[in-house]
Amino acid sequence: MAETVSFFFFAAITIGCALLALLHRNVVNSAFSLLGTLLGLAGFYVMLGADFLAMTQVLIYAGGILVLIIFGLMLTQPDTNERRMGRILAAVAVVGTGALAFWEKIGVATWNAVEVAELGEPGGTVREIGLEFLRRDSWLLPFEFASIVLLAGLVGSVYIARRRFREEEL
Amino acid sequence: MLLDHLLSLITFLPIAGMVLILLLPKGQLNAIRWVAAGASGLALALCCYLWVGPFDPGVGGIQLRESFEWIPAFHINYTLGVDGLSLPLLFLSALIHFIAVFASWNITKQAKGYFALLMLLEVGVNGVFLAMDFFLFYVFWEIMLLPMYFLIGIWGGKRREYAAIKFFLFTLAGSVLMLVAMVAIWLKSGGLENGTFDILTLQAMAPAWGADGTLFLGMKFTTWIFWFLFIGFAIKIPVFPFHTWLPDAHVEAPTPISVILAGILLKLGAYGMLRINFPLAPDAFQQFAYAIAVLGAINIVYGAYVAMGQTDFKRMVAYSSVSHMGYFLLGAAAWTFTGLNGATLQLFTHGTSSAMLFLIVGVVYDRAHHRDLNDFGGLGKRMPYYMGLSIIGMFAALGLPGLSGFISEAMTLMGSYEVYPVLVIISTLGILMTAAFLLYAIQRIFLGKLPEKYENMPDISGREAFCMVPFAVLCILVGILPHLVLDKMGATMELIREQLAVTIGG
Amino acid sequence: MLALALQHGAEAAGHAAVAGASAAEVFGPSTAAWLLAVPLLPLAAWVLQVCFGRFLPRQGDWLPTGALAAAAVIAIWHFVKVLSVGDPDFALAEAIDLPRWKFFFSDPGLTEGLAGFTAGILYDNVSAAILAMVALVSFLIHLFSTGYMQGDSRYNLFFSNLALFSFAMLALVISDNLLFFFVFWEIMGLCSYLLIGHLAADKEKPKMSAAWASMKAFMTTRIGDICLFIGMMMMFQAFGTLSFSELYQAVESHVAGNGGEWSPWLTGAGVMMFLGAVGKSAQFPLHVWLPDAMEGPTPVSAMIHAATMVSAGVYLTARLYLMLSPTAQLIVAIVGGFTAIFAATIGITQYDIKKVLAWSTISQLGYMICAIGAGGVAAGLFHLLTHAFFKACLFLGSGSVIHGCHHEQDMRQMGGLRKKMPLTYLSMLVSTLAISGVPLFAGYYSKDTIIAKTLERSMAEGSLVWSLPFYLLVAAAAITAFYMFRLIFMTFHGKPRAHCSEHAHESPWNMTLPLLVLGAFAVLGGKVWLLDPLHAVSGGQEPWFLRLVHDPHQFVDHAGAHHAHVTAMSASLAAAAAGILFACLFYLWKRLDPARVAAAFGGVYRLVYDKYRFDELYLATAVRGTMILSAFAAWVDKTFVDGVVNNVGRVMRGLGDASAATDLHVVDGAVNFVGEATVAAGQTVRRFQTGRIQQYAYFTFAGAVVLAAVVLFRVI
Amino acid sequence: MGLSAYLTVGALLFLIGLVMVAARRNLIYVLMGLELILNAANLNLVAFNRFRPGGMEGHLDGQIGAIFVIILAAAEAAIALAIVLNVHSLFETIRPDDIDAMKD
Repeated sequence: MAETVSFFFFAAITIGCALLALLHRNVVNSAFSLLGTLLGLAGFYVMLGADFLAMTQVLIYAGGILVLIIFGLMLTQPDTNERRMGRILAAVAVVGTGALAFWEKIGVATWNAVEVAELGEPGGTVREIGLEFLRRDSWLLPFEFASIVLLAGLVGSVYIARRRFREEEL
Repeated sequence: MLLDHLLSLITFLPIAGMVLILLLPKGQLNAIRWVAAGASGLALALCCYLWVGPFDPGVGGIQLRESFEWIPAFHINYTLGVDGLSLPLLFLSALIHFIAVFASWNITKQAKGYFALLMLLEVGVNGVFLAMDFFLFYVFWEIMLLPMYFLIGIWGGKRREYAAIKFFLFTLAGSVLMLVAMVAIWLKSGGLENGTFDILTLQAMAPAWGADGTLFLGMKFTTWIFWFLFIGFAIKIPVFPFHTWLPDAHVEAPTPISVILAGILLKLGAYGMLRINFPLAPDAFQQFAYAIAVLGAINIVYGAYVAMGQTDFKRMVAYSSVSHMGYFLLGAAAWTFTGLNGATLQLFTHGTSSAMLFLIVGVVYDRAHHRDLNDFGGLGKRMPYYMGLSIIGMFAALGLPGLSGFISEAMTLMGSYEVYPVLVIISTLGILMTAAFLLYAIQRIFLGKLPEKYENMPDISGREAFCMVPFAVLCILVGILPHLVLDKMGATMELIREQLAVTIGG
Repeated sequence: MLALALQHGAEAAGHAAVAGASAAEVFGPSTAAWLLAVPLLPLAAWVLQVCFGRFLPRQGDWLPTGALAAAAVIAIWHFVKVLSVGDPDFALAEAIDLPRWKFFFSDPGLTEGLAGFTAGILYDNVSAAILAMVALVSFLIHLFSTGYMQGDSRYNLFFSNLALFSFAMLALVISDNLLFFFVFWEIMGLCSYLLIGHLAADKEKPKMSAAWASMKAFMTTRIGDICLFIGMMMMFQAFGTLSFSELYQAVESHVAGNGGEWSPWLTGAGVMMFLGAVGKSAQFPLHVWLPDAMEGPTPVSAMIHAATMVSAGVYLTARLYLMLSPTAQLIVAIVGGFTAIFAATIGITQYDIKKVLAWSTISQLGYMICAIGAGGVAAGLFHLLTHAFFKACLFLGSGSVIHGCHHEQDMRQMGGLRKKMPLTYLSMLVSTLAISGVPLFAGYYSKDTIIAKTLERSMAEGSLVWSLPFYLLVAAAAITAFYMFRLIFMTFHGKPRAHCSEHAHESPWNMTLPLLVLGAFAVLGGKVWLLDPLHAVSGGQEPWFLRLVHDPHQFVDHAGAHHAHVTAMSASLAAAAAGILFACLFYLWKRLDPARVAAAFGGVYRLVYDKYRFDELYLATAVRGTMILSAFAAWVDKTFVDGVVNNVGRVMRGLGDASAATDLHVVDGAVNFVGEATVAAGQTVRRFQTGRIQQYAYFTFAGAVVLAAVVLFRVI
Repeated sequence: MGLSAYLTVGALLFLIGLVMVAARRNLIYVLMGLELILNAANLNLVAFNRFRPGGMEGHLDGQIGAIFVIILAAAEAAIALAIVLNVHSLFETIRPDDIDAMKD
């Protein structure tokens, strides 16, 4: 019972905030609505026994990416008041029609096909994930690659975003 | 160790050269050139070693085979091998690329990219000659296409883009046809379950396919793949009426690229016919051999006549290539022992003589900056060494006995005569015309009065001579001692002919 | 001749075995090496001369000359050996083991097609005699050139080409198969090209007419060469061999198996191969190149006309004789006979001293060819031999005259040179007597035998057409005597008619010595053979050569032959006498005025003077036709893709572009269409490329929907 | 609540993200839409992992996959924002409709 309640609670937060982000005319407000979505998702993760992931979600998305986005907003000074409901509704219509066309198929494929297994109480996953990442025959190599990707992304973004035309200014 | 992977080494050594060139800074022109020369020279040295050393001319079949799985899901293997058909052509390829590096010495525009592409081209060409897996063959075939496009399109003459696009579209059309045929053959051989791309295995399976009934539009499976492959390779040779890309490409390409194009790229089509096209559709080959021989005769005579009508030196030489490649078609279509050997030798000898002719054109173009035959004259007075080398090259091309062209042409014609007497007699007209236009060219370039503007034209430099002399030596050597080359391929030709047990004509 | 052994069958085989025994004693095991040295010495000289000639003292002219001298010594030495054997059936290959060269594949196991081809040495009486002649005459020409070519801007190259020329001819003579024959035959073509065009690349004043002449020579002879090649292919395909001896055997058994009838294709093959000789020996209708070949320096003319090129054609015809069907023989004889008189008439009208000699050569070659066609192989070869000496002498003599007259070639400018150039005059006079068929001179015997042979054949055949050669040759004999003495009288007699001949001088020793040697042979080469160590050959009734070489066929019995001989002798003597008499009347005693006679003939005279306008005819038809055709082909190639591509192009254009562009550029149309279609497709697709990433997102989504539909609803 | 409930939430999030990418006229929104799409995928991954037949003990591949997605998303966001800054300095706008230099 408590699970159902919390599910709908988080679902409401997630979807609601996402819709708000989509529809709001102010970009800054949209960004903060996105924060709600991300936190709601973290709640889902907790429910699904992924405590480490939930933590990561909060830290990286809510703490990192969102800050980045807001920085981006501040640096680019976009026209903050822009909304074309027509466009959005058209997009919703297109996307929704496309999705609904398959709803039945997808529904049949997912709602009926997957049997809910007898689920045990999930334990903590932090230690386990840590081991998975560092075991040689497991995820070690992708993990290392991921760090390289991050490094490359870091260097790349610094390079791309650096100030141009320094010579001209001088 | 060296022996085990000799063929791979020969194929991929230029890649090492390419990587080195790319690592070098742009300004180090000399280093770039010497790395290119070193890589291709090393490949040539290995080819020479292969020629005299591990290659056993007594064995007809594939030798020094290297094979391992590449994409097992589709039964694609990395298989290399060499036999008497590919060895002379491989050697020719290595030699021509080596010479081409030196012929490119004066290219300074984006030299780094140029030499890197040149090395890549060599990989493609060597790979095509050595690949014994159809898929690998196709991959190398495509590898070769791209550098050529850029080499013509970037370093070419005035209408280089037009020529490059034309070349690209033509060869791409051929590649597509070949791809379709390749996939069809693969599916025929068993597809995903137990299909194969191994050329030898496919050759063994091929005769059974001939029994199949009509596939599509009233033609059998083998007929379809035969014509698909044939057109794919014919474009490269090039066979009339697919030849119009050749003169344009030649005229616009820089000299070393023309040398490679005429010397070795045209041979790829011919090689593909002997290696893949005919053996994989023997019954269709038997059925259409006469048509191919007719195309060969048309190539010989038509090419020679068109060449006679040209005033652009390079265009004339390009059409002479069209004419000379006709001998290959004629000899191959006859499928007699003599004809087949002659046709294959023709590939080799035309490789040497046409490479030389294009170098000759290059020398005079570098000095006069045009190629209009009617504007020259009397150069023999200023450039005696150049004239001597030119005469060797031109007489080798016109089939003078004692030089290489005669041996292959005589063998081709004599071998084909028993099957297609009328066509051979018609083809002899081509010999006459070849002599006519080459002599006419000699006359217009070297003899008579020297125009004043060329009073100070220098004779060929040491580098240019170095490029031409190896070909001249080969022309003379093969002309006098043809068994040096023929011995290497005799056993293979015998085997190829026996395996494809078709009788043509009688 | 080897052929004899085959013709005479078992009896001759036994005879040959006896002769072979003695021949084996005479010829040691090193013979093959010596014989190969004969052509290879000039070849080596050529290589050295090409590479180092210009750095050597005297530009290395002594190198080829010395090599030829050595070759001549070896060839004559072996010829003397052959004479000492004195067997008409002698063939070296039967006497000792000779090396054979497996040319195409060294693997002896491969024998299919050309792979089984081997080359060897053919050394019998004929090749021995001709080898010695060629080597000797070539040497003398080289020697002459050291004087004549002084001051030439490409002196070293001249000698190297001359050496290569000699090599090719010497090697050709001892080739035992058609293929190698053809190889050296063609190399000679190259040499003639280079040497006739020698002055075209001259550094001071290049002569464009020489360039045209050399090209004309090469192309004209090459037409014949290609016919020879076709004939060769026909023989190879039918009999699987190219060796002369095996071909004789094969043809004989083929004809025997056919009930003695010659198949028409065999006639065709024979005629095709003979056409090769027509080209090289400048027979009608491929004679046009030879007079133009006079553009080359005079020693080259001597080389071509006496020792090498044209002799090769006659030699080929002789070697072919046993492969020629009676019909083909008739064709050969008629071509030869017609050429003999045709060229002789032109010779009367020419004024250029070298041109007269050129037409005389064509005419004399006609004699030889005609003789061989009529079955007188020995007679034809005999004339080839004697002609080589006196024609070389005449050419070198004319060279000496030209040299003495400061490169004036027109006989109208000469006259009275007799006193100023006595040695030249003497040798040329002797040669003229020989060529005119005056008794006791070499030419008399050979020409006489030829005419007798044609008469014998016409007696045996009894048909009108077979009697033609005899009358043609007798008439030609008279004309020959006339124009040769005309040449002598105009050049050496009378008074100097121009400045150049007044200041003429005798040539140096290295030019006159060859003249005298050749003149000596012109006198002695016929009946007497002083160099012959054995009286067996030089004595007797018949000329030495006819005792050494026998005809393969005898057409009439002994009495008939005697009758023919007497008739022919009287006819040719009368013809020669008449010719000389008229020459004296016109040019020596001046009783008749040639100009008035020429005027009386008017148009005919001009036609003959213009060489019957064959040059113009060929220029208008063959040459211009080829040029137009090639220009047309080039135009077609540029504007039409014939056949497949044309149609493909049309179809594609029809589909893609209704507004058909001009009819021109259809060739490239197909290609350009592909390009245009690509561009058009690009223009259409380009509308989607708005550059707006959000639209791209829609497209992506649409694509995903389509894909999902495909997967979920199992469309495929 | 079963798997399908979570998947439904994921699907809705995905659709919202898609609309956001497609419809809003601001590059920042596009980026936020992308984040939503990635998160929707993450939710699916974690849910599948949770409802794995046989339990999730010792089998955390879904979660680990999600972690990688987050890592990549972080890198992507950093680079994408850098690009946005660059675009802004070049075009003086970040409205995707106006940035069509690639059109020709």
